[in-house]
Amino acid sequence: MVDFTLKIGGAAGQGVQTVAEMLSRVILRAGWYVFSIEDYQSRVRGGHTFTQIRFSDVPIFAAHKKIDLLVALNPETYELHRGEVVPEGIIIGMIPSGGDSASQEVAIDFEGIAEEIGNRVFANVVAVGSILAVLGFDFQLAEKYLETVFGRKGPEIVAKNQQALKRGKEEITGRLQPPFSFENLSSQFSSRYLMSGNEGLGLGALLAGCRFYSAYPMTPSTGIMNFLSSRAERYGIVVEQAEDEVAAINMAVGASFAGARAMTGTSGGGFCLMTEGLGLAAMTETPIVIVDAQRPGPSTGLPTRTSQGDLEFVLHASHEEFPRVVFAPSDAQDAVNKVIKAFNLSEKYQVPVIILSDQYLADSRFSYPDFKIREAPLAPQYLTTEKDYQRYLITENGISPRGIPGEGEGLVIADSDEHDEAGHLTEDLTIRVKMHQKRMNKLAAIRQEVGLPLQLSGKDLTLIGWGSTLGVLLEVREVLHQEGVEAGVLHFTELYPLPPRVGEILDRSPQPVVVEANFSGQFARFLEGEYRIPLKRRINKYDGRPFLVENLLEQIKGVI
Amino acid sequence: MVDFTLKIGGAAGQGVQTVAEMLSRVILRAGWYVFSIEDYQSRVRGGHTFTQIRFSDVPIFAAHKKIDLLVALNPETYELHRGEVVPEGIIIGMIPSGGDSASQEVAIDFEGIAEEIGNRVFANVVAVGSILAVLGFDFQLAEKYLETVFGRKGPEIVAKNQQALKRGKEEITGRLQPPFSFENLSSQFSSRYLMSGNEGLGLGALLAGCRFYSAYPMTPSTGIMNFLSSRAERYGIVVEQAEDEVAAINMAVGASFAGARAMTGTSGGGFCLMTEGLGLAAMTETPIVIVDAQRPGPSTGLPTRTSQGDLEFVLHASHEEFPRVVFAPSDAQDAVNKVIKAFNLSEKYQVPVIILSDQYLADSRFSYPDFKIREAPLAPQYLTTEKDYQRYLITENGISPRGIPGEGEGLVIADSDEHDEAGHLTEDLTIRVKMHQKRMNKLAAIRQEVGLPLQLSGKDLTLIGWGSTLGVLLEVREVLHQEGVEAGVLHFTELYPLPPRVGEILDRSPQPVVVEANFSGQFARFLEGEYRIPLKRRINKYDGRPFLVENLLEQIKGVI
Amino acid sequence: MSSPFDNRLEIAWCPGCGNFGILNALKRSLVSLGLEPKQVVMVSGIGQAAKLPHYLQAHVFNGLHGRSIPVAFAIKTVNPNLTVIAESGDGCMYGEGGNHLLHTIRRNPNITVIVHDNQVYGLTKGQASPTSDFGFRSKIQPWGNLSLPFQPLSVAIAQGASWVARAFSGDLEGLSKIMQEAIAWEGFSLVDVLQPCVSFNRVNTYQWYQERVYYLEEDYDPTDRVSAFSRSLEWGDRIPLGIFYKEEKPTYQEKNPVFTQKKDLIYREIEKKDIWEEEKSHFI
Amino acid sequence: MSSPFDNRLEIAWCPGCGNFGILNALKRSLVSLGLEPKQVVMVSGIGQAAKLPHYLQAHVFNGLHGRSIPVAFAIKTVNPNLTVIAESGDGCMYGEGGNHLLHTIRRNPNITVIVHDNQVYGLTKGQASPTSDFGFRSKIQPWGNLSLPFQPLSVAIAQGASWVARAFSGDLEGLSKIMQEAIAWEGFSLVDVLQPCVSFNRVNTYQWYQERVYYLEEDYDPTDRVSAFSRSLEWGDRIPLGIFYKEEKPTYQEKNPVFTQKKDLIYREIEKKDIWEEEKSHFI
Ligand SMILES: Cc1ncc(C[n+]2csc(CCOP(=O)(O)OP(=O)(O)O)c2C)c(N)n1
Ligand SMILES: Cc1ncc(C[n+]2csc(CCOP(=O)(O)OP(=O)(O)O)c2C)c(N)n1
Ligand code: SF4
Ligand code: SF4
Ligand SMILES: [Mg+2]
Ligand SMILES: [Mg+2]
Repeated sequence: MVDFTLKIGGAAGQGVQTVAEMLSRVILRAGWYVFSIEDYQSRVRGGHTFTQIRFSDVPIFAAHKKIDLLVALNPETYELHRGEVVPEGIIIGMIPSGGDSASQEVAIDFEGIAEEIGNRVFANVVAVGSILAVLGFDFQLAEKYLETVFGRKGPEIVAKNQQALKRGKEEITGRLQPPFSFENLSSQFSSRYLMSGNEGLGLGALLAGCRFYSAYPMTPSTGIMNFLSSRAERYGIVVEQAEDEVAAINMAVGASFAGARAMTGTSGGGFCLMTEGLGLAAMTETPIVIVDAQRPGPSTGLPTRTSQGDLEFVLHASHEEFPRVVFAPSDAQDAVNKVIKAFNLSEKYQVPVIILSDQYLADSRFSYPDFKIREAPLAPQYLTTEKDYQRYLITENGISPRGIPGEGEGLVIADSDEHDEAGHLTEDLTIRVKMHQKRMNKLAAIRQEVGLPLQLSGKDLTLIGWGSTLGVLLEVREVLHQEGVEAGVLHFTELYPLPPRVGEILDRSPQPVVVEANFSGQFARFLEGEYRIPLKRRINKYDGRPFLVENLLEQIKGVI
Repeated sequence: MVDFTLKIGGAAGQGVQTVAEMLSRVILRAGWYVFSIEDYQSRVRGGHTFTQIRFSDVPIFAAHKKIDLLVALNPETYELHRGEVVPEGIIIGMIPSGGDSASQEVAIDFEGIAEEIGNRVFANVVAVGSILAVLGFDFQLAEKYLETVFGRKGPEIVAKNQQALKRGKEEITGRLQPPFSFENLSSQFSSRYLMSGNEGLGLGALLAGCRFYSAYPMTPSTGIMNFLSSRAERYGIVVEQAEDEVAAINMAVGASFAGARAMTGTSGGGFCLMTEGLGLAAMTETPIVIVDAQRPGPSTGLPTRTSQGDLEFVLHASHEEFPRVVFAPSDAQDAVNKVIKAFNLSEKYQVPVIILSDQYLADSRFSYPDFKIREAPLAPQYLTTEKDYQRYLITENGISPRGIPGEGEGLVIADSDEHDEAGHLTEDLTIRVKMHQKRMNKLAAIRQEVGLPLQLSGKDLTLIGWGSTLGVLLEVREVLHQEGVEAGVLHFTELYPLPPRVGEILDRSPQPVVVEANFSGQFARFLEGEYRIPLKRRINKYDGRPFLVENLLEQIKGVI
Repeated sequence: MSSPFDNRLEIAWCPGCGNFGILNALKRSLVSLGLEPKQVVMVSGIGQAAKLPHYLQAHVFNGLHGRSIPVAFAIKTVNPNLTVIAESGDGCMYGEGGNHLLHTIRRNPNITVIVHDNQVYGLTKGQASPTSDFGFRSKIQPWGNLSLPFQPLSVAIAQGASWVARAFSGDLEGLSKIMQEAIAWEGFSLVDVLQPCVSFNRVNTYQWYQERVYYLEEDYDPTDRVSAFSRSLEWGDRIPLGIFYKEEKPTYQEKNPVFTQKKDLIYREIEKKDIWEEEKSHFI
Repeated sequence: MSSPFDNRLEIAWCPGCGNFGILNALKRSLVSLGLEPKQVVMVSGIGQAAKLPHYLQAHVFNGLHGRSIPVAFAIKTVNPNLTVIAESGDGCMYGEGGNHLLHTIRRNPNITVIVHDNQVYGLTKGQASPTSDFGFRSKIQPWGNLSLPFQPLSVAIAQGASWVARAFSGDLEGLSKIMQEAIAWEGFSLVDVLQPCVSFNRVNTYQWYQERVYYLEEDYDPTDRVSAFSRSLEWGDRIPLGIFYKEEKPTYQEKNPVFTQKKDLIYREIEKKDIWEEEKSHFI
């Protein structure tokens, strides 16, 4: 099995992400599996940023700590990361004079070369050329890539880029005993898929029939809006930048009331401002999907880092009680499916659904041999109303048939106050009790539709996790297996309401260890409360960085 | 033991509360204990509203269902409530012709009589006259009361009012075999105290040294602002009506940063809008006290009714994690003390403290033989800064000495981003970890300062409750005792963090029954999670009305 | 005068309240415009004014305090066939919801915003509202309101609102006419309605208004932004009513390419088979 | 030129950013006013502009996106001895925080609000801000911004702000002068600073501004509200800079009876023994 990690680092604005994008795409098209993570600061230029790309001939869904190839777009990258490079590893790029790493080093001035070609913008392609050369990849795919990307800018630009690619390659030739020669795994373009979490969330909305997305920019959720905006005209989606998050969620609720599938996305601070609107959706029984892309807090915290710290907040957000659904996708493909399912449940039960993302999920890119879209969007559930239509009819299953204004003869009356069946505000306490029961009772039916956690057995211990940590848990399980430890995995992506039988599953899970990216073990506490079983072994990380395979392994060994 | 309940009902705007205020005061001054509850709709005129006043020669802290005297300021009151009157009870006021109640009835047209005196405004005093006559109270105290209240409007107005009082009395004389003749329990003005929950919360703030109160009006919290405004000029408190709740909490945080003890108050919907500011206070470690006066939701819900539905929300409100304190006072006197303690803990630990009130607590009036102010305000905890002052110095106990701008030579730098010891924003992940630990570790120290729940033993069952339900739990316990059932009470007013040893207390509590005013038993769930013991017996009420003694008794019998 | 917009819900306003005039005028203008209840969506916030939608026949979204405008914007956007009116109190629209007013003006959706401007918080019992006069006394401002009044017309004109008017709830005729024109206007229209609150506003009474209000002159030119601004500042002994400003501008619907490309109502086009087939190539 | 306000934190702005000009001008004006760092409180929100307080010596409250103004208001109220400046980006002040601007103007606290108006959301990478030109393209507005720009000066003048100016970060001299006057002004002052964003705003560049900006004439009368409004609408080929409007009005401190009665700083008077003794009688 091939398993290679390269890290490209530089200052913000230098093009780390451009290099990574091109490289990932080329490696992917050569038939490899790719997994990448992004690390950046809350600034636009300068500072330090990196992308870490791992590729393999088997599917991979986690990041490693050890680096095989370090690409330094600036000298700072060398200083910061050379310690992570394995002894047999290679470092290329802006190496301060007389680099002292134990690894093989090739100093290359990407920008200098680019200037020779005519413009500093070519530096990124020069870097790609060098990297591909180090790896021993065939250059055809890269050339093709440049053609498609720069084709519409004219043949001259394409030629210049191809020249840059070549120059990058030449910097390596002869200067390095190339230890690698990764081949194309398939002779033609493969059908591997590469997708970031944010793209997955956006694509899910697209496929679910989302017609209205209103949001206020906030890292790390903004990518969802970028994605949907890029598709808005083609598919007829209104994407509106709201003046604040309060407007964003109220717009989404209004749009849904009028018949459009609606979503909004934000991060914790923005979600705070949406909590009143969340209750509005619940009380008016208006379907809505909300993405909360977590980052470390409290408050502004570390705006570009990752966290799983909002779980308890979204479980209880907004005053008083109402049914809701909370999902936390594990990866891009799961994100697509979870968002479709979110829209479906929201539409069917007329409840708000919250999707917990995080910076790690949002910005990471996942690759798949085949892309499985398991969920199908539900047909619209609103009816054509009759004259005497009652929006909040009390029915046996708690679901009042939903009408929308303009479709039928009836009037649709929705109210954030407690209301009667017609929708008019009431202070009748008997009606209040019935309405509150009607709403709350939906939870039992929803519970039947929630998927069970992923269960992999292991007699020695059970790794319990949720959301974006799936990949690292699976890989850690494998490593432990090789070391003779049989670790089970119990991983949740559908968090609330929990489906029936989870208690039993927990009961027969040996030595549970709950792994999550927050201080106090919110998911562990949640399970403890639901099932009254102690979950004292916990691994918590709250430095804003994702779990890396090696670190997590160590921590697990520390608690078992 | 005397135990008498009277209910005064009418349309909003008719003066129910004026009658109740005067009556309570007079009965109190006659040496009796008084407990009253308010029930009103979300409107200004019309509809239906009532006040229920209970008095006794022993302290009382709960309301009964059965009415001894019904005072109908309008015919609707008669229709709505005559069924609640005990057989030996009396009904006076606007009785529709040919009232058919089994009780003794005296039809009196209070407004008609008032008009005879010269103005409809006297109707309320006429009613008071009649009521006092029914009860057989001496009129001296009432006359005195009128003198103090109307004295500054001149002797003529006083005389008119006294005439109204007399006319009210005359309506009873001879028309009713007065079954009651309650005497003054002391010959001079007694020193009983009468205070509403909102007054208690406001007074607590006053005594704690609150110097800045910013809020946006929202029932049932507005009374706190009314109280503080009435004292603002006298004691030098800035009371500012904010443009919205977001501004309200940010103002309070700013005021506290600058050195003033600051508080804000709202209800659930407004609290939603404050959650981001709550996190800001936590991250900047700025002391602040927030009152959330609960009412039934979700969303606008029943704006003038009561609920205990926000517990889980306030426990987890705002994204990510930080230490906080949550109190829920049981009555007016407790409110005074809890608010002082809230300010003290907030100041000492530089954490936000949330006070959970509810409409029942806010609007009810409690009487005391003596008023015990147990908590003393902490002296200001800020220091005079030195030149190299560091706001977020990492210290052993997690508390960084607090400076405020302008007091000393140092600069005070606060940041909602993760920050270094100086207060400047940082992306250094090692500092992040230290700062997050520093903040979170304060929780352990706070836990040591939290009071234990009130524990009353009882071998047959244990009534568990929190906040405003204390009075009714205590009374129900007594009634059960009389019926041969030994019920214990375990009542919490300091909810989070829970003090050490609660687990043990729970363990030895026989047959726990958790009583709370919400749908799903949030406090029960909270205890289940913390101590992993099942609390399956629950009594939940969510119709917006407070627990009444008789109803609760019945419900308890239903679960044991 | 009965109308298809009448309904029978008990009205919870105080007898004599200026809200009744607004309700009547609104029903009248809807009838005049030949609209049917099922074509009209009333969106409101929370407050006394915000109860209005329940008192007529129409679709209703009675949402959160301060948040009617974003909801109305979205409803109109999703279904442009509907006539969408956001209405609420001055506290709701100018206080809690001030930011939405500011920014929705910039989008110019074809909705009408009607503000019941009683210069007080009615439902919460009498606190100063954004438009309360300086010095207005209440339980929480016993020393009198310290803020200068919010200037709804001036601000709307400053923001470039496409249609701005002030009316008085005591003049049914004039109010109906203004409302009718506001609703018919293609673009964002704001009607600030002076509305006596008989329970809590003892300053700005019917009489107070009646002694001061007058209509802008016949020859007043509502297309001049600067003079509109200048007239909007007039307040005190004389308070002008009428249409202060109008300027035709493309509506949100006209500007958004989604609507120029899609002809049916956007929400109807849910079933996009094969989106994934179209999308696939982007992820390879 | 070194000043007591210099500090050594690494500046995270892009090279060439207009923010540098604002920082330099601010330090200069603080020096000119004879202020010391410990007398100055800088309050900001979140964004590129909002990082500024960390780059000079002063007290800092770097709070939430959009919420600097209420914080600044409260700090000034609690301690009137401090010079309090709220500064942040256009998105922060006019977008998320629009409502606070509107209502704080009404209170007229003696604070200064400085807006780094780069007509774009910088920190979140280039979305349209409230002041972006109509048609401004970004990743989330590939079809171009559909909203008309927010009018900060016109709105502030409409609301009756006591002091309103526009400046340009490319003119250190002019900017410093305006800032200095703004800070010295007794009452609410707003400075909208045109600030090129070299990374995301390719439309409103240094050159674009330089070709258009000019100072209001020497004989321009900043006390006439209507002409101030009229000039505030000027935008396009020519963009006026300078003090558009000023009007002396009592500040919040002067209006609030708490301050006329209490002489010391309110927060210092915590120990009120015997309040309970004074209060008791109300509850008997
Ligand atoms: C978020 C939030 N804050 C506060 C309230 C309480 N509240 C209800 S109505 C109202 C003010 C009503 O004033 P206005 O909007 O002028 O309407 P009016 O009653 O005068 O018609 C307030 C503050 C609320 N419902 N929601
Ligand atoms: C409640 C909330 N919403 C969104 C954000 C994300 N955010 C940070 S800065 C910013 C915009 C910055 O634009 P601007 O205020 O114009 O400042 P600039 O970066 O252009 O100087 C946004 C949307 C946030 N921090 N908080
Ligand atoms: S309180 Fe005022 S606004 Fe509300 S209904 Fe009564 S009179 Fe009208
Ligand atoms: S992104 Fe723009 S505003 Fe922000 S620092 Fe860079 S140039 Fe300046
Ligand atoms: Mg009002
Ligand atoms: Mg900006």
